[in-house]
Amino acid sequence: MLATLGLDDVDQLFKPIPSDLRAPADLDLPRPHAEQEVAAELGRLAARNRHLDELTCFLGAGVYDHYVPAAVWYLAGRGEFATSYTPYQPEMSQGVLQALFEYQTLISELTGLEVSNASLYDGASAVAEAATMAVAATRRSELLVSAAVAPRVRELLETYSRGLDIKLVEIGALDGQTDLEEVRGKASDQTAAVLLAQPNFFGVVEDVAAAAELSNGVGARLLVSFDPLTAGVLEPPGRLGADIVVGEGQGLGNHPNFGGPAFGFLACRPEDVRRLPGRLVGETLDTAGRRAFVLTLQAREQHIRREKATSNNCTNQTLNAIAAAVYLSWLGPQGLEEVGQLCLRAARYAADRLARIPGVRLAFPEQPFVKEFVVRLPADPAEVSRRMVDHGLLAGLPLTGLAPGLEDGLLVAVTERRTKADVDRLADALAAVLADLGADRAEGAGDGRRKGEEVAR
Amino acid sequence: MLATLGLDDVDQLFKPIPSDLRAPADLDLPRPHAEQEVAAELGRLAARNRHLDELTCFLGAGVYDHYVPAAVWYLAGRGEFATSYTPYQPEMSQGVLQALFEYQTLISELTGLEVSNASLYDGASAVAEAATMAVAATRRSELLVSAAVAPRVRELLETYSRGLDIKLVEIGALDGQTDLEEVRGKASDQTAAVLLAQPNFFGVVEDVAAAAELSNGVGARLLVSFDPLTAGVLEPPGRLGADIVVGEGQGLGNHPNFGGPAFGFLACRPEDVRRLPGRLVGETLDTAGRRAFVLTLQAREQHIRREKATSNNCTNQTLNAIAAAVYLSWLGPQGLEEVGQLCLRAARYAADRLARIPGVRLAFPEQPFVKEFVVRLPADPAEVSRRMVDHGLLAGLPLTGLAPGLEDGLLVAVTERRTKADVDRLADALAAVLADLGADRAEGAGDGRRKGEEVAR
Amino acid sequence: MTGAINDSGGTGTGATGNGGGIGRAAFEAVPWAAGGREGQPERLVFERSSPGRRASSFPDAGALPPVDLDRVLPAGFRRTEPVRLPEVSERDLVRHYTRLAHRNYAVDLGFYPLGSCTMKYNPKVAEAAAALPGFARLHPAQPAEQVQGALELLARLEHALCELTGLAAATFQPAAGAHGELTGLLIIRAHHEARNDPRRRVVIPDAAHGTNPASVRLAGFEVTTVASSPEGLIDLDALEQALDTDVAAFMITNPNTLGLFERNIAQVAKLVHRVGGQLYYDGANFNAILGKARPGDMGFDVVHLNLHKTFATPHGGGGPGAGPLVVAEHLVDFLPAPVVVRDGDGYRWDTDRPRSIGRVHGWNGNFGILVRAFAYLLANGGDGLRGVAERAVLNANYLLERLSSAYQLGYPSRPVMHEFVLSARKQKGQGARALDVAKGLIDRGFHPPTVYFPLIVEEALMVEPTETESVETLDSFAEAMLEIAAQAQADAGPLRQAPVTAPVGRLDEARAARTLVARWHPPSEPDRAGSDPADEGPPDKPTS
Amino acid sequence: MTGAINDSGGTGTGATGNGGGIGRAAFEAVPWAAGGREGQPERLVFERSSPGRRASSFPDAGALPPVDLDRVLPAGFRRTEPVRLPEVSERDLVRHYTRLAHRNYAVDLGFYPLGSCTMKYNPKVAEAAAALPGFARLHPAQPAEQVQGALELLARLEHALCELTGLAAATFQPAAGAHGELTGLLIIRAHHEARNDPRRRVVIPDAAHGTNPASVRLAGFEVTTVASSPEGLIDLDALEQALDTDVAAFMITNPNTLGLFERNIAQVAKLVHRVGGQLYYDGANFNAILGKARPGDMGFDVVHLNLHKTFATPHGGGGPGAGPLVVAEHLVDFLPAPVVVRDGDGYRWDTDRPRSIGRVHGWNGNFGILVRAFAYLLANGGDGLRGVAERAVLNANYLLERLSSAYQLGYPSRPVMHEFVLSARKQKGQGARALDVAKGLIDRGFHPPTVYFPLIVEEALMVEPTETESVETLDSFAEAMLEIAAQAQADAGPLRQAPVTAPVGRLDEARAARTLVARWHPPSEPDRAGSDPADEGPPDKPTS
Ligand SMILES: Cc1ncc(COP(=O)(O)O)c(C=O)c1O
Ligand SMILES: Cc1ncc(COP(=O)(O)O)c(C=O)c1O
Repeated sequence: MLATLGLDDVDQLFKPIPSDLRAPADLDLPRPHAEQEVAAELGRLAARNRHLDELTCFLGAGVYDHYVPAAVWYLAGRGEFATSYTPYQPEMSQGVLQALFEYQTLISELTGLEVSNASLYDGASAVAEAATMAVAATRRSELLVSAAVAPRVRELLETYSRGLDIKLVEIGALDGQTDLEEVRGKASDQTAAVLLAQPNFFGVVEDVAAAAELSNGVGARLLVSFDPLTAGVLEPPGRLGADIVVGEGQGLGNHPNFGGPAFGFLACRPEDVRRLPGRLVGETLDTAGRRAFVLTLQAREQHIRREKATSNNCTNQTLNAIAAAVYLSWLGPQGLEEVGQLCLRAARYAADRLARIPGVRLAFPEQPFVKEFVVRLPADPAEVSRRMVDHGLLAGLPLTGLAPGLEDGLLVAVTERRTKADVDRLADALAAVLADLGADRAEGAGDGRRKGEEVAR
Repeated sequence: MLATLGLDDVDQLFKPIPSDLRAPADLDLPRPHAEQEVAAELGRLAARNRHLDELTCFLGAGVYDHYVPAAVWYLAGRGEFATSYTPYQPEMSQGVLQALFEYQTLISELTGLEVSNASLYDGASAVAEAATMAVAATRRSELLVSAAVAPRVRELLETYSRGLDIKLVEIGALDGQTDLEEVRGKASDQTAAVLLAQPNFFGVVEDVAAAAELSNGVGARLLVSFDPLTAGVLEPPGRLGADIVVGEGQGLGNHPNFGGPAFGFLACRPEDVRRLPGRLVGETLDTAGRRAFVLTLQAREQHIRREKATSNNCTNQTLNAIAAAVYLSWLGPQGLEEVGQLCLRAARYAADRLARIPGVRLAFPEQPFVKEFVVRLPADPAEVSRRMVDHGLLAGLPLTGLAPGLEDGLLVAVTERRTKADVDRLADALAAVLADLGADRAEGAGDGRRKGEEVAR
Repeated sequence: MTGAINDSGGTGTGATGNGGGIGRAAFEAVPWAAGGREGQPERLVFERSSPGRRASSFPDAGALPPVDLDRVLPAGFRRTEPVRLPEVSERDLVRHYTRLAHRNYAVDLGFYPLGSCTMKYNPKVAEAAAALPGFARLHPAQPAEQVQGALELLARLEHALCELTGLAAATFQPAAGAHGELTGLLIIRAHHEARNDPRRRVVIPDAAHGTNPASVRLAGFEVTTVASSPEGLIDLDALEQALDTDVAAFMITNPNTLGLFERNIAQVAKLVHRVGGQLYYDGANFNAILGKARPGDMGFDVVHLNLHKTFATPHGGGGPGAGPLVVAEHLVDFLPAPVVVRDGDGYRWDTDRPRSIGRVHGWNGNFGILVRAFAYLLANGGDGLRGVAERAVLNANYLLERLSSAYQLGYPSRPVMHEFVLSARKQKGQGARALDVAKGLIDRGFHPPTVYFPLIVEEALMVEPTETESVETLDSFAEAMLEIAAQAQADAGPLRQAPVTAPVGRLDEARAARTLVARWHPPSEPDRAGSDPADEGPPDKPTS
Repeated sequence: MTGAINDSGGTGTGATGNGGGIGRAAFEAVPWAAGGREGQPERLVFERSSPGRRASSFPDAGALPPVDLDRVLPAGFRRTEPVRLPEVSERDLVRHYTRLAHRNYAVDLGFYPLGSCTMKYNPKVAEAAAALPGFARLHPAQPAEQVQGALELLARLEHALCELTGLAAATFQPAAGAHGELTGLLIIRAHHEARNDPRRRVVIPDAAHGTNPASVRLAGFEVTTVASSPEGLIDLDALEQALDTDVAAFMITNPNTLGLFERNIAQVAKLVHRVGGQLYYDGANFNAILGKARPGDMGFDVVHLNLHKTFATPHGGGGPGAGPLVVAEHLVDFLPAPVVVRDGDGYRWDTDRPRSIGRVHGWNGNFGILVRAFAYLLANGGDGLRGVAERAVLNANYLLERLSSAYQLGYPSRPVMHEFVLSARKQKGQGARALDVAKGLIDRGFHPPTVYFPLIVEEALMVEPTETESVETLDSFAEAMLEIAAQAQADAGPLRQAPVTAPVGRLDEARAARTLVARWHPPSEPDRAGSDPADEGPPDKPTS
């Protein structure tokens, strides 16, 4: 090849780089490793982590230990999907395009809204994209954000809002639920949108219909960040009046992956489709009149509209979205309902068992929940969680520092993978740990039903 | 569907089964398990085994911890290969057929013989198939079997010989190597074949060329059971005069799998092809004159020749053979040589290190070996191995009861996966274990070079 | 050499641009037209080879003390020339095998009604289980205390197989059905010998699978074949005639290879046992009666099961499978050693089996397949397995009903069980043989049934839909079959040219046998195998 | 419901045998002719649905105490109608997606020279590593002491990226390149604001990728575009004109999107820094200079890397990727919190970062992609990475040499670095636009280059071969390109009809936008989206 180019050293091709800009030869980089050495070193690092096949997981807070069926990555992991890129050439990319078209349909069904894009980075950034859409659609700039939206998501919104012309106004939570009276008070003709999570960060089910009425009343959009795995028991927000529904797709066939890759989804009404961020697949015909699929409405996107694009997304999370499509088709309507019912039953059983432990009580005993809930502990939740690991358990997320007024809170998630025996083990271990800490005799012991106070203001 | 058949209960289709032959309703079988329960239960069982990602493996004896490259099962595990069957319909099975044709070529190269079949059950049964071939080819019935062939293989030959008209005559091993003088003495015009292993059970390299001369001298076939992973350093037996070369293919890209599935290979000279057992793929043309592949010489096989077939094989180990083909193509000629060299160097280093431990000595210090060797221990090898597990090590195979005269022997295998640090850990742990057992002060300590006596008679 | 994953080698070779034609480009290009007359074959991996290129990498041997080869390995033992493995990158490998995969039909792609082979869908949870390091990375010589999970799995699977067959104990050493047959026959031999009553003959029906007679011979017996009755069942008179005290065993499948249940089986067992013979059950067709009836209750003494069929483990392009053997109480002592036994709270290998026939496998059989079978057992449970048999039988009868207008049934008995054998007799008269019907199906996107087996049906088409296929699939297949029948009636010519849409057209099988080329050679070397026209086999070869 | 893996549902529905035509059969059949005019599409998964059929199974909820829904969940909150997910078996699913896979081109199948996207071969050891439960099954909220291996990996990868870029510290939160751009620009904004010097404008070249201006806007800046010089480089005069103290940053790639190295980069840095601006490096083209030159040494302050490009992680049909951001010392405090820091013998998350811009990802970014990138780093090592750049640049120049007789170079400067941009200007005159050349390549079995990008080249064909392709592949591709050029010269008509061998023919993209159908509806329901013809986008859409 060099001969064809009339060269004798490949370095000659680098002559456009001024010699004083050449990299030093002694960069501190690893030596080349043989494949078996790569496998051994990565195996060593992996073995230094305690993972969810070893520890029984009651930790959630947005990423859940739902079951990932064997067929999902058997299929999504195929080289034809995994090693292709954005289907710019549709004639040779019908596999990815059709899978995404099916994905869009499935998300539309789960959210109750007509149009879904083909995935976003994650659930948190999807919220920011939805906010951008709402601001553009209403030409208003105020966003009423429930304090019962996950702190991580609110942090991200804060970051994004630095660049966007968005003013974030916090709405408090009362007894773990967004204070809709406060929404009523603060909503105005400045309000671009109201943002809720369903269920919210504390696991509490929100009254989406009421929130929709309030938002619509002032001409604002209602944005809901929705846990799609609850769609078997909860009415999809889109059917209750939400205008844009987003969410974290991890639970849909994706492993926790230490937080990524998973994907964010976003669905909206047809009216808002021109403001949709990201890729969108549409149906069309080929020259022979056969149905086929293609990226469409690309004039929204950065590669055409550049600084006027609806978002800057290019590479997204397609493969994770395809995995979600496989998962949802695996699930079927009955499966979705069963997952929801199993989570609900197991979570309620867990709440019951835990609340009976001396000193432990539910933070919001009167509120509806479907898979996650907060307990107050008579000892430091972080310390308790640490000790629970010795029992092979990830007990939940300590809320210390995350939710004012819930310093003693532990957020416990219960998925369909958790059996009655797992829950019993959790309760027994918690009782034992608290006894060890001498906390079972603390004030409030036995009073598992005391009404939670206002939190997260 | 029932309506189409004019039935209202599927059980009506079972009426040909007399009612007194119906199975009882209360069979003691598991209840149906949901997929997540299947995964959990299998995960529980798997976790009750100590596997080779946890323990550093110096155990071999026919199944070795060679590195399995990631590409091998990524490819061989594809559904198009894994969920197809014997390529009876070649026009829609070119993938499997071509992969097997390539496999046959690769085995031919490794063994030094022209024709390879498309796999057999395992290395041990391949030896029996080779014996059957030799008996048929020579119309003689005596098989001279080296005592340095693995005991398991000899046991299997014994079993198979009950049905076949084969008389097994054992040839002793002298200083760990087949006693060729004894072969010379026992070979006659009754001898159908002589059987050796290369390297043999003790890891010792045999003189195949000399054995071939002796066999040919009496018109017998020389059968060699060959470790294909040594082909980078050892001359292939076919080139040294062996007539039929068989072996265990596990090391070629297959995981140990607790002994299976892996595969056996068998290669022979063109003269013997009509007696070849199992499937054979040949090249041909299609109607358009394109090169294509097809099962051929099927008149040897059970489905055509029935009781006169060369063997009863039908289902074989195709997928494992395909994995071997991927592995060997991954390896390439340089890789094969490097594996061989790494095993050789690491094994020699290990032998050196171990022989320096007080009380430990090489069983056959004068004999050539390339990846496996026997040490004699000053304590019960099984007890020592058990204690080595506490150091995270599988030290080797205790020979107690397996090889007369080597009751104190431990067979140690060292593959390319073992680093210098692994070997050092083995030696240090062995020294510590022996010290614990008080065996380091035993008789013979320090004399790591004493000449091994005759064994395995 | 270590490391770099990018394309190694080839950097220095100047491309001469030899011939700008489509030929070369087509080789590198992806064959969209995998099907059809324009389809391009995929080169052999050897033809992708380029000197110095490689996929493998290994640690530097320099970390270990050097070895003086001359000192440690006599020159005569040492490799003299490099082995001619292909020199390709990992990229080449992946593309090569991915493209080959695209040229192969499979259950993952569509319907595969290969009679007698039970090509059911293979659930993927079983694959995931078998790949767990706790199973895949176990060494077979690890002592029992390190592998308690594996032994528990074997013990529980054995228990389930005993329940399902109505027998006493099992061995997992046999790697496939035929391997199980040999094992069972050796056990029967040992049984007779232990009673000082050695026997020479094994009786099989004329409809038997080829492995049966072949195994009989390997076990040192002679084969006596009995003809089937006009109904397609065992002819009791013929059987009685064949039986005497030199008969070691009668070996059958039930349902038989016509898909018919031998309803006189109790009578058969009585006849066989009366002369001291053993009754052998070839489990290839066990899918039909899973949980519905048990060979042990019918009087069978020895049963092999094809787990790759009945227990849905993938067939791997021809294997691996697993052919465990289950036997009645009086034969337990003869099972290959070792066997798994309980030991306090755990399990151990019992090696002290003095009457054992000995090993038939180097280790513990195809353990990885057993893991898959156990996963399948758990997933279905007892109720599910019964449902498997019911749906398999329903599917077969439904499909037969849909086809019976156009194709004759080999033997007229109905209902069939899990499969049925059609005859293309009528189509043959119109100019389309069973093979042509099969190739016509390929063009219509289906794997054909087994053809030319069992031998007692002229122009046999043996159809086994299995329980995992939907009514839509059966209907589609039926429509394709009916279309072919109509085509045969109108003009059989196109069927004789089929397939035309598959990756290759019909192959010259005679040529393959006549001028045997069983491996690739570099262009510089002649092919060396050579062959014998007598070996080519009949054109109507059975395919199962 | 639990268990049975066989086909559930559908048993009771009688098949009416509706229409014996080929249509239905073709749906169930495998489309051998995936390519070509006879190719049959694969139905939507919804169209495979059959009531009551399912793949999933769950444990019996009966093991848990029952819950009175009316008591625990107000009726208004509860689902009222079942979600219309498809009802299919696992068999249906597997066949559906396997067939869809056969309708998709990929790096695993062949050459994919999509310019700017660096579609290199993805080594499989990295996939295996990322799938280890010790990585894939980590919860992101597990405390640091439980995930020391993961944190060590992040710390070591960060160190390597700092070495390679010549910068100080990194964040792994950005999930892709564009995400990194936004993060970097927000940091630049924070930097200026912290100095009480807020600025409004970011300058980019006219050849910039679309994500650059889009990110600039999202970060709250205005875009100022500067035209490239006739050489295809930054026009220093134009740049100087655009720069003032309202400029927050100048954002470029180097080599630029024409594949040319900006040799005046030191000068550029000086100009930008003189006005207090920050220099942003879009790492999409980092593959060209990996280990050969470092953005930090050139004066860049902020760099995002596209690990899915440069570090060979698979592109997943559009993602996921990873776009870590590396910054100079003076910007470290602004990185998104938390960051991994050493802590004694181990590592911990540092959350106490008062000047941080805050999170840009819900958790730790696309960790699984980082595992793959780390595996790639180890495999290649420092030497290997340098070799990557060298071979990438050699491949590009070699391929350019082979094509330059038939296609014009967009800008005449040579040597190019890792990619080059041709113009199909000449072919357009003959009747074949860049798009037609691209479609002609599909028929010849190759993925086309990026077309219509960068915007400053008329009829652009942007070719990036990457280092992982062999000379044989480059030659094959060149021959296909030359054949197309010859075809255009002779008669461009067939190219305008291309592709004819792909799974589908050329698509009506305008129709898709005009009558937006963005999801499937049951036949009984009308499509509800509707659309606006203005949204359809230009026919010469950039593809990268
Ligand atoms: C009836 C019958 N018996 C025996 C066998 C042999 O089983 P295997 O292929 O597992 O050796 C088969 C398999 O094809 C068969 O169909
Ligand atoms: C030059 C350039 N910049 C930025 C990007 C955006 O990167 P990503 O797709 O990872 O968001 C791309 C990717 O296509 C690119 O080519």
